[in-house]
Amino acid sequence: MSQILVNGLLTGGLYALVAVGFSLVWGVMNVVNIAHASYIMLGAYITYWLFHLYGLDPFLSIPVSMAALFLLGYAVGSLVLNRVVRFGLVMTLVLTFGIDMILQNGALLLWSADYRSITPAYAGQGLAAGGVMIPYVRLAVFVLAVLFVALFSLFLSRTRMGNAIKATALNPFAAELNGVRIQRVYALTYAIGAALAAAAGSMVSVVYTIHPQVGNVFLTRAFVITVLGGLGSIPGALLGGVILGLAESLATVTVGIGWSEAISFTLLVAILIVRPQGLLGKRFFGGVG
Amino acid sequence: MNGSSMGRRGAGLILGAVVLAALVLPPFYLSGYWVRVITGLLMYGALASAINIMVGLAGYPALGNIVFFGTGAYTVAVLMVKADTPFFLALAVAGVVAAVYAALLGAAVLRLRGAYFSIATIGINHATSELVTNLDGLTGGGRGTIVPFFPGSIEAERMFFYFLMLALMLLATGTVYLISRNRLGYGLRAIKADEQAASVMGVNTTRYKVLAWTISAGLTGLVGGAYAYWLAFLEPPYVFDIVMSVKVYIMAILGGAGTVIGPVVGAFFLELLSELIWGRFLEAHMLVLGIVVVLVVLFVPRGFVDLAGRLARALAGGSASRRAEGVRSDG
Amino acid sequence: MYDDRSDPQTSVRLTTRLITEDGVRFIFGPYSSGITNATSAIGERYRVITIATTANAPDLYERGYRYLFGTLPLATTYLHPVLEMAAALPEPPEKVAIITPENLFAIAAAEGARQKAEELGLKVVYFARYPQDTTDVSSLLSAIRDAGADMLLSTGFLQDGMLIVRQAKELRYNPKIMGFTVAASIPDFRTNLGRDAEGIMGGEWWAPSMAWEDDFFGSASQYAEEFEQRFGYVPTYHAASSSIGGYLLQLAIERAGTLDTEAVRRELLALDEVTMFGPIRFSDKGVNEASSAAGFQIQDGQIVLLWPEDISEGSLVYPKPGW
Amino acid sequence: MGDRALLVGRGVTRYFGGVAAVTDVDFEVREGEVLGLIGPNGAGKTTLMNLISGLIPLSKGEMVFDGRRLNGLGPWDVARLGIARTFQIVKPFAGMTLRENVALGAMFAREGRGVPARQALEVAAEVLETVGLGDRMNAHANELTIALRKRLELARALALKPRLLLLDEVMAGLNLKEIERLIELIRTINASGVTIVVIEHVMKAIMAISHRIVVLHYGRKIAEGTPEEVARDERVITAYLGRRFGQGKGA
Repeated sequence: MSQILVNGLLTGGLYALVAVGFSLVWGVMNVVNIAHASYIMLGAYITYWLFHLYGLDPFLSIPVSMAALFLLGYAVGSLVLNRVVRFGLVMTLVLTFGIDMILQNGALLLWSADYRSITPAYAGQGLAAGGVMIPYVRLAVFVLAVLFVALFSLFLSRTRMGNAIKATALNPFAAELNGVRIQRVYALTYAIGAALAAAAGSMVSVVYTIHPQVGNVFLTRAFVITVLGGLGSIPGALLGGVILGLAESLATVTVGIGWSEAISFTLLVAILIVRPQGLLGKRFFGGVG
Repeated sequence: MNGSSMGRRGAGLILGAVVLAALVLPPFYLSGYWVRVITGLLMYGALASAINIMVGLAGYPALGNIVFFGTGAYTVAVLMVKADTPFFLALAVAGVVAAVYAALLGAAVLRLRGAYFSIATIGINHATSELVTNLDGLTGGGRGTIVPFFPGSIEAERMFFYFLMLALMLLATGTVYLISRNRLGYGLRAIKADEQAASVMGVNTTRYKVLAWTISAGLTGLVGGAYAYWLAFLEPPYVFDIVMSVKVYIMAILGGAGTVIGPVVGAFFLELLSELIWGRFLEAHMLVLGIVVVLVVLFVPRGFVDLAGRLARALAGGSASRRAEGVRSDG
Repeated sequence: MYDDRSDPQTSVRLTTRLITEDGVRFIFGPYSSGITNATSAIGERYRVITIATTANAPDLYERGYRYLFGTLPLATTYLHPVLEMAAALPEPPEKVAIITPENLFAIAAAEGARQKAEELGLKVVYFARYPQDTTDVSSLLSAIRDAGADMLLSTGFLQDGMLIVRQAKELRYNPKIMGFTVAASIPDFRTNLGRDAEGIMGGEWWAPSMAWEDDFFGSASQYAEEFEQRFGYVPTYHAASSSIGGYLLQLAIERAGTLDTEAVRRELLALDEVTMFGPIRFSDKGVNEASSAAGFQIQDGQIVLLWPEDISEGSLVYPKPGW
Repeated sequence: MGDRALLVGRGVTRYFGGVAAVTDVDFEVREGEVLGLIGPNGAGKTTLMNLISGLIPLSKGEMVFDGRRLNGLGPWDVARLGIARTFQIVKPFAGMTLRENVALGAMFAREGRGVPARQALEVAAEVLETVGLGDRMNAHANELTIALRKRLELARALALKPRLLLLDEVMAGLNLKEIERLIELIRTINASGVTIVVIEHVMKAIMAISHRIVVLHYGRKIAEGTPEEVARDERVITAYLGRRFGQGKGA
């Protein structure tokens, strides 16, 4: 049983990192960013190719994938998304769905549907503690994921840019009156969201098998976690990630693994109805009538 | 009624006759492949019209509406396979089951607005798909389920499904037309514009929203049921397919959400384009479709009907009054 | 030949196009049992023979179709050689766990394995289906380990197969036998997993090292060499099965002396051949009932055929080496 | 104007997450009168109006309209009983012509016996005529000036054929001339037998049209009476101008 809990916890850490960028973009820009799935996938491929072509350790390639996706995110945010944000959430949702189709199918053409994986020397090694196995890689992923989430939280509260992002999230009009350049904040927020997705993707590539659609499963998790934790809430994403990881893990041994997705999506709908601001979050946008 | 509107009515009748002929004649002249392609267009036209009731009229982005397609499809499959139900009876039940499902969900889910509602519908679709997968004793689960064949010759089958889908499309589009001329349509448009204002004007917003979703779901369920019989084989991912759902949504937007004919135009356009793209770019088909989606959002966010209206006004010069053609949409 | 994007709507439309626009009389089915289910229905209606070369879920052949032929034995028998090998051991494993993704073909193989295991007196202590796109089976494996299973069979595909091996290693779960269906025979499985693939067993419909041969292709290994020269990679059973499907159709047409569907169908049913793909004889339902899967183990990164005993190229490493 | 109470509120209270926006307010609206509702910003005027029109439920207390309890009714039920309202920030239905905007009210009018769409459009034309928008029936709301939008809002409410009309700051943002014309219109409407409750910041206007006035402060009713009585009330002066000033004047 304790093994089940450890599994769930370790998975939950990664889920949290997957969700935090998604939650940020939704909370600040009011954009449900379907392309998040592709950014995770691209992060994973960058790490894969750096490992395979240059032998770069997957954990060391995280900054590279983050930087690359930051640039891509900034470009998409400023050139495409900013033009459509005012049309409202549903239009941007459809738009990012289109972007996601382009990136995923582009990756399919470039790299084929082949399954690929990274196996560094330390893969599969682990720590045995009282009959519970803690694989090093997954532990590292967990620690890094939590660290990223914490650093990001500091960035939001301690830097000028972070404060501008928060102000924009709370009230874009007021922020604009106070001299915040909304368009720039949006582009940056989107870029940061993409970079966080890339970090998650790099870690996904060490733990899982990668292919052009690898991001989709994580996107559905990000949905559930964001709703669970509250839009734009960073502690919420962390808590939501861990809760979902544990819930899935427990569902596997109780009702059967087949039901775990049905359960998490029923949970999603139920939380939306009962507590749309999430467990920890404030409601930034929309909500209940 | 003055002379010019009589003239317009006459022109409308002629146009209607031409359109009707264009819809009825194809299966008698085209090959099996093209009949199948057009049957597919009609199916998408019906789905786009059905989602239009929610998206275009009520302004509720039911992005996961495909859940009723899957529900309808599986209702027909289970009834025909497990209970030897005749097809049309099963189809009717499929429409009812989907409608009732929406009515039950609606009371709770329609309290959500905008993206929250969208995401709830996506979640419902996913949860329902998983449920169908897990109820494998009834549905065959991940193994899928085989629906009995249409009993009759190939030609009869071709005609049957062509006219079945045509009938469903006309039913769906006709429903949108009727709704938009009626109190329900006005009420829904008021809800779309401002729900609070609508409610103090006497519109029972809760009932109207649930009613709209029930009708939309019922129509979508009927189309799903017909699809099950047409394809003769179902797996949950095929009929609870979120990509298909978004495609239908885009069709409605592209043609003009809220207009009567726009979504059908959008459906025909996108499906035909899809067919053509597919022929030219075997590998990159989905990629090109993604580009189309992005371009639509960037450049035609209010749809073709709105675009055509604006073009017509521009051509007619500034003197043309801003008259609504049919039911106007407003983002 | 059209690319169907693995979507049933498109597959069905293309099948119709082949038949009604291009006048095709014989069709080689698409990849995967699910889609074949949909396209063969079209073939059946138009009385066009479909030769399914990679689709062998039993459901396909239980519909009473007249024009559907499958070159592979039924998927239910996929893991039989692994189970037979296990049962023949002096100290066989005691408890078996079987897991399968939600997929027509995979479930058929898993159900077939469960039945066979029970016939052979092996106790199935765990049986589960998991979502096809799962990303985490660690808790599933923990539960299997807790159930005390010392033999793990999975009918997953490449992605989930690799995930199972990696996470079993992370958890230090060491069953005496680990057996896979299609995943283990795909070269990427071995190249991606490296040493972790050692000792993993599997069922295999065909391999270049098999001793089968015929007049047209020569031996299985000759076929494989020629194939590799032309396409640049070593053929798996998918390729060989497709080649043999074409060959059989050609034979049947030659013997019928006409392209008439009914005549060709009669000749296909009458076939009783030994080919480089093994023996082939179609049952009334259109299934190849003459052949069966071979059992193998991955040893030093190579597939070593071990079962049935008369084709054995080596000896079984048992229990599977620990992580 | 009679003395019969058309709408009665007893102990009307509304909390928002523990904070009281309206506390224990008793009030009555008499048949045929124009009742002014005033108070500083945040006094709870609009909340009270939202409570009457059923947009938000009561936390405590009850309201009775012409013998029928309003508690638990949806805003549409309230509207169909004959209570119409306008919003402080106008809410025209985008995408509809003025005529369609107004027709909507007729369609869902009193007692739910609204008329079919075609007939409602006829009614709408008449109503638009009475508010002076008869010549712009096919225009869209976003083409109107703010003053005309307020008139549209009023026309829409009138199409419901209300017995009680709630007007939430219909004069805000208008110039003097426009205000005068609107006052004239409100008087005409009142003269036709419609009881009216007005929230207004333009003091001159509210003093001019109201028969009686209720003053709210921090969610409580602090005064009630004719415009003259209220204007002399010390608590009202304190509330509007600050404690010291009020006390000083009283002393």
